[in-house]
Amino acid sequence: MTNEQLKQEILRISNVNVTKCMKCGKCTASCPAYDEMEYHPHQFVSMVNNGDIQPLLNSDSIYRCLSCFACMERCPRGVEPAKLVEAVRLMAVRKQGANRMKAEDVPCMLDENTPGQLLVSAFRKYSK
Amino acid sequence: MQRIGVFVCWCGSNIAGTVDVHAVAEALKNESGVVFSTDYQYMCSQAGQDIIKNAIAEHKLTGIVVCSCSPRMHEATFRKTAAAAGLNPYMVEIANIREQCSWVHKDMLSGTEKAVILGRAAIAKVHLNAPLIPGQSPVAKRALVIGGGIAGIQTALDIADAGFPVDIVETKPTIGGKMAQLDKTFPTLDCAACILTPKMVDAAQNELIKIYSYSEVSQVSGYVGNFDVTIKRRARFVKEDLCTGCGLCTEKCPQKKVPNEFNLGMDTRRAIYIPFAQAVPKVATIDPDYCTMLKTGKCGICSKVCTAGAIDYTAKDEFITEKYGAIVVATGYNPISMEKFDEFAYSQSKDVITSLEFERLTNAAGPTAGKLLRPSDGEHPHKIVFVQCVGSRCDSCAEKGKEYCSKICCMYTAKHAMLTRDKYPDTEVYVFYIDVRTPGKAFDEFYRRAVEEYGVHYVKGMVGKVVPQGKKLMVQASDLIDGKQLHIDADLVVLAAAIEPDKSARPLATMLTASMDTNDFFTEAHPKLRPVESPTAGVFLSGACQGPKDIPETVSQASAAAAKVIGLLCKDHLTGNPCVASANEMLCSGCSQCANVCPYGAITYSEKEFRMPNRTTLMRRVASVNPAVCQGCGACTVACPSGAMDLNGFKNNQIMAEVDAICRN
Amino acid sequence: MSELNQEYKPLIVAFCCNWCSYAGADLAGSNRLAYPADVKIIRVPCSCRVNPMFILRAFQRGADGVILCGCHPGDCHYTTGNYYTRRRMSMLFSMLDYLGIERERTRVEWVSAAEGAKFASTMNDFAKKVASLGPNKRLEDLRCKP
Amino acid sequence: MQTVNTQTLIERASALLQDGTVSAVLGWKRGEFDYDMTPAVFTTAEELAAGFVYNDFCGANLSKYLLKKTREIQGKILVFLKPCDTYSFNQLLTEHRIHRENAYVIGVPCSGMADIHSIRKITGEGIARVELTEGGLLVHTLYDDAPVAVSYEDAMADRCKTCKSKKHVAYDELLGEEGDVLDSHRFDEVAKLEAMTPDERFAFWQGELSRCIRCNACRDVCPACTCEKCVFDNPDSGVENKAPGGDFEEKMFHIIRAFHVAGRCTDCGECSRVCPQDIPLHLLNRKFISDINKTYGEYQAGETADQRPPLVNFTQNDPEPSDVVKGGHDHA
Repeated sequence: MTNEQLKQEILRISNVNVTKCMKCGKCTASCPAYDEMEYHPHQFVSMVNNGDIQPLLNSDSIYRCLSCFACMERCPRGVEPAKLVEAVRLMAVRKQGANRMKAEDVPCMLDENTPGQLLVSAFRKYSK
Repeated sequence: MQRIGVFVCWCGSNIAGTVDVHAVAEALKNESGVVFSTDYQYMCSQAGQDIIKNAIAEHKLTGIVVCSCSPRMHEATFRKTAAAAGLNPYMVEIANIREQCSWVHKDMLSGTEKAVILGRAAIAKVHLNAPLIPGQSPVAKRALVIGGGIAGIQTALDIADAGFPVDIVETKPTIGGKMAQLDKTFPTLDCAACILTPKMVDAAQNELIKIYSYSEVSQVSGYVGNFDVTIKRRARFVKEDLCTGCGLCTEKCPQKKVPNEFNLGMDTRRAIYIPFAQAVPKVATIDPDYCTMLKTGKCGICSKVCTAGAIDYTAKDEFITEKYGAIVVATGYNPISMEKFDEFAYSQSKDVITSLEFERLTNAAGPTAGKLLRPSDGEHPHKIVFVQCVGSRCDSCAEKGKEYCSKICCMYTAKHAMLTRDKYPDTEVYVFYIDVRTPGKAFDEFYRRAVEEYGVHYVKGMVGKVVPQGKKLMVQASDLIDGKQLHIDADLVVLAAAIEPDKSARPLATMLTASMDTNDFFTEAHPKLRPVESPTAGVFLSGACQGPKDIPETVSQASAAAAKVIGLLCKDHLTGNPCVASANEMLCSGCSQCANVCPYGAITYSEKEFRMPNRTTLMRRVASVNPAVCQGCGACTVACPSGAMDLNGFKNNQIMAEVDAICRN
Repeated sequence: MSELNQEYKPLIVAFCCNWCSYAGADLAGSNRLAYPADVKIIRVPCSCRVNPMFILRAFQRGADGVILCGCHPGDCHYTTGNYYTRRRMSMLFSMLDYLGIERERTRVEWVSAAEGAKFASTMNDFAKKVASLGPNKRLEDLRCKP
Repeated sequence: MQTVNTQTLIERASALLQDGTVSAVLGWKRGEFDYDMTPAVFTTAEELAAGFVYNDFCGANLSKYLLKKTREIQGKILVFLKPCDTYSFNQLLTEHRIHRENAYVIGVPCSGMADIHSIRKITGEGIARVELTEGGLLVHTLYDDAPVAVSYEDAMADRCKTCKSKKHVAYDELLGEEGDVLDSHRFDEVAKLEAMTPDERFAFWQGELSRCIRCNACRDVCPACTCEKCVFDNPDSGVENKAPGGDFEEKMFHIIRAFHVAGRCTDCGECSRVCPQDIPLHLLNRKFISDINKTYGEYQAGETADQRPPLVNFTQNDPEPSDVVKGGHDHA
């Protein structure tokens, strides 16, 4: 797919209007996973707008996002960056064999303090 | 039957080049009612106009058609010509055979054919023209200014300077408005009080200016030149004419715990109070919500200490009615509520404040006597974070804040940052911005000085959240240029809150039938060419009620509005446009469809008695149009199903006749 | 009809508001932007002055197309006139369509005083569309023809 | 079959006349035929007993009669209104054509009115007598020996088959149970026409409207057409025409009439009921109602007495005429 096609696909999945962004950075300022992420919420918006989807697909950032939706909640323009992160993640894991997590991976992560809910959520999120 | 003269202009070769003007004049001679038809090189010239005048006299013309350039060009000229020859000017119609014929068609044949048809349409219309006489209405030579901030004060001073009486209505106990609360003004840093208070005193001392403070407009009727306004003077329980403003009562009043609105609730005042030392009128006011005497009937200390005998616990609201020729709206603005912006912890911490509160904190007459101290513990802050665009530039779907840029925040934030660094060099100052907007004289230079000379840290990015932690405020923000997330332990956070029109503006607009935009700012008659007039004749706009503005802009608009008011009040009579709507009472059913679409509130209804067959009478509701208010758009004529409402100069049958003439071939 | 071999020329009535569209038409003239002479303009103070009866009357008397031009919404000289025009004409045109009358014969176009070029191109386009439909048969009143 | 009988109405009306609450009663009486119940004014209990009728042929909407009668008669007038008539009543109040204090409204339930057009479709011409029985209508014709049985359902007027509301939106007192606003399919016929090609639509309307004899019955009965003088009767209007001439005159008349009542028409269907040529005039009005609903949001004229009709209202974001005509329908 060309950059433009990738962009259109992301926009279709997310239903986000990236042109509304006024580049204030409040999303990134609100992000609790900032230090974990290579690309930050405002960069997702800008890079999607520029059709730079490939780096996002290849980045671990899409799995570091906590989906806390602080960026969506705080955005003064109603842009909803978290939906873009989600859309890129979906695009990545929908590829054949691209599941981030396999069922076999789960047991080794278990310890008595891990809530079962967390694993279920993660599994749902990181695989198709 | 009309006796119509037709005058075909060559406009040199402009028309004659593509239209056979002789043929047009000849063809139109055959139209019914045409008794004279000619052509000439330049009809608008003196010689051309003389041809028209002579023909009117010689052929006893009752109507004329000039086939020439656009009516937007010379309709007024030819109307004057007709008037000079004793013909009612509204018996003139123009057929536009230049802009809409000769200039757009290259072919002589089709051009000539079209010119004849346009001439025929104009002739058909003139047949149904009736002489119109513009209405005259007297002008009450007094102006009303609603709002006593800098906008209202400046407007009033300018109007009074031209010799006309002006009344200012202000809801607060004193005039002065927002500017009275400010410390310094950008970009010159002169003190707001030093330039405002002399103007307040001027207004108070001017014999032509009457100030109704602690009052509001409760009813408006009438129209341009003749507004009847009822003003409600709220009971202040202190006789204005007796009070000397000594302030003894405000010291002795035992009720000390009243939040002081002038300092935005950051300190307290008494139940009887004078808002600030330079208040105009300098008269005490009793706050009925807190006064023990008014609430329980037990106290009366202020009355005992008042040597002037000015206290009157039995005072009631009073209503006065006055006639005005013009009304200026200067209701100003307020910062928006920060309630919906939880992320900045405004309601959790006293040390998160708005910029207006910051003004009071740095003002020598403010709660801290001008010392910059934290509201929570009175300590000197060492790290201050300013956040710009709080509630401005928000998308409507974000459901909080405003869509527009509040315009003044960039500059006052630069001012605050600069003044802080100037007075307290040990303080670190951060300004988080999205864009720094400084279009104004010496504005950008000012902002650059804040950065370059005063070392203010301007950070491109936004604050995500503020969390109170012990004595500190943990600020999490983004620095988009460095690609960093910042965590600042600030002592004070200042929010540049968006500004919005005063809440009193909406009901006022309804009373004035003045239109507003979706943000409740008043709409201008024309955004570019008539920026200080409202579409409602006789209502003018001054200051931030029309849109966000800084002081110099407000003052220029205030003076501009004053100039417009003076221009109106100079006239003894207003000559109306006679091309206005009128209702035929015999046909009118009183259904109110027309009043629904009238943008000017020009249509009123009354019960009228009609004679019926067999000597009976019938009371029936009918519409009438106030010709002084109607602007002649014609919206009502289409809303009216019976055709009772018609528009002079563009009557239903006139337009229909034009249609018929054009289609007759 | 004797002029059978003549090229068919549609008759178009254009109602223009005094403040924007009529001025736009004047500007088209000042800039010598040509459009067909079949277009005949009637000046009205505001597009909201145009009564549906005028439009039907034009069709009845042989017009082939009727176009209404007014200020852009929000720019009305009378602040709200064209908003009413927009609703009225939306409803009227939809009704004409419902009666089986070709929808290309009616149009509303917003033309500002600065849009001389838009005025000319609109008229060219409209005239072309109407010409391609041929003479208006469905709304004309044959008794009104000579 | 109506659930309230004539006697109940007569008793209530007589009582109100008796105690002076009202000075006249606006109701129905038998006209020339069994199926012709015509509006009538009664001023005494005797008159009521002798002539007042309420049955399945009382389709006439009495609200408009108030306009003239409240001008002629001193005091309050008792008027019986069926659910759909109350919408017209409210609309007349909105337009200040009648004063609320001059009318005493008794809401009467309606289970749908019979219509002679519907019956003729079953029995053919030559109807001499109609009997209303528990089980249905018995229609005697000139040509048949035995009466033809027609069910109430089949005899019902088209407008009642797609009844929009059984709820009275204005009344002083109510006889019987209050009904609900119904989820009607009254726009189905409009949609059917919209789905046709322009040529088919033109042919349809040409066929219908060319039958018009310009008797003006539709206008005279219409509770929204209450102008003191109709624009088509006014020689100064430039569009006066009382008798039809060519094809177009009726079209102009009906289009403009529909336009004049657009946004004010409550869809009571009286125009089609009284049309002697059986032209489905309500389909013009319903087109406007349907377009208004789709384009500017649901609007029912007469729902309350203080509404602002959509054509004398606007929003800044209304769609453009070109978009509305294109199908108008994607604008939800």
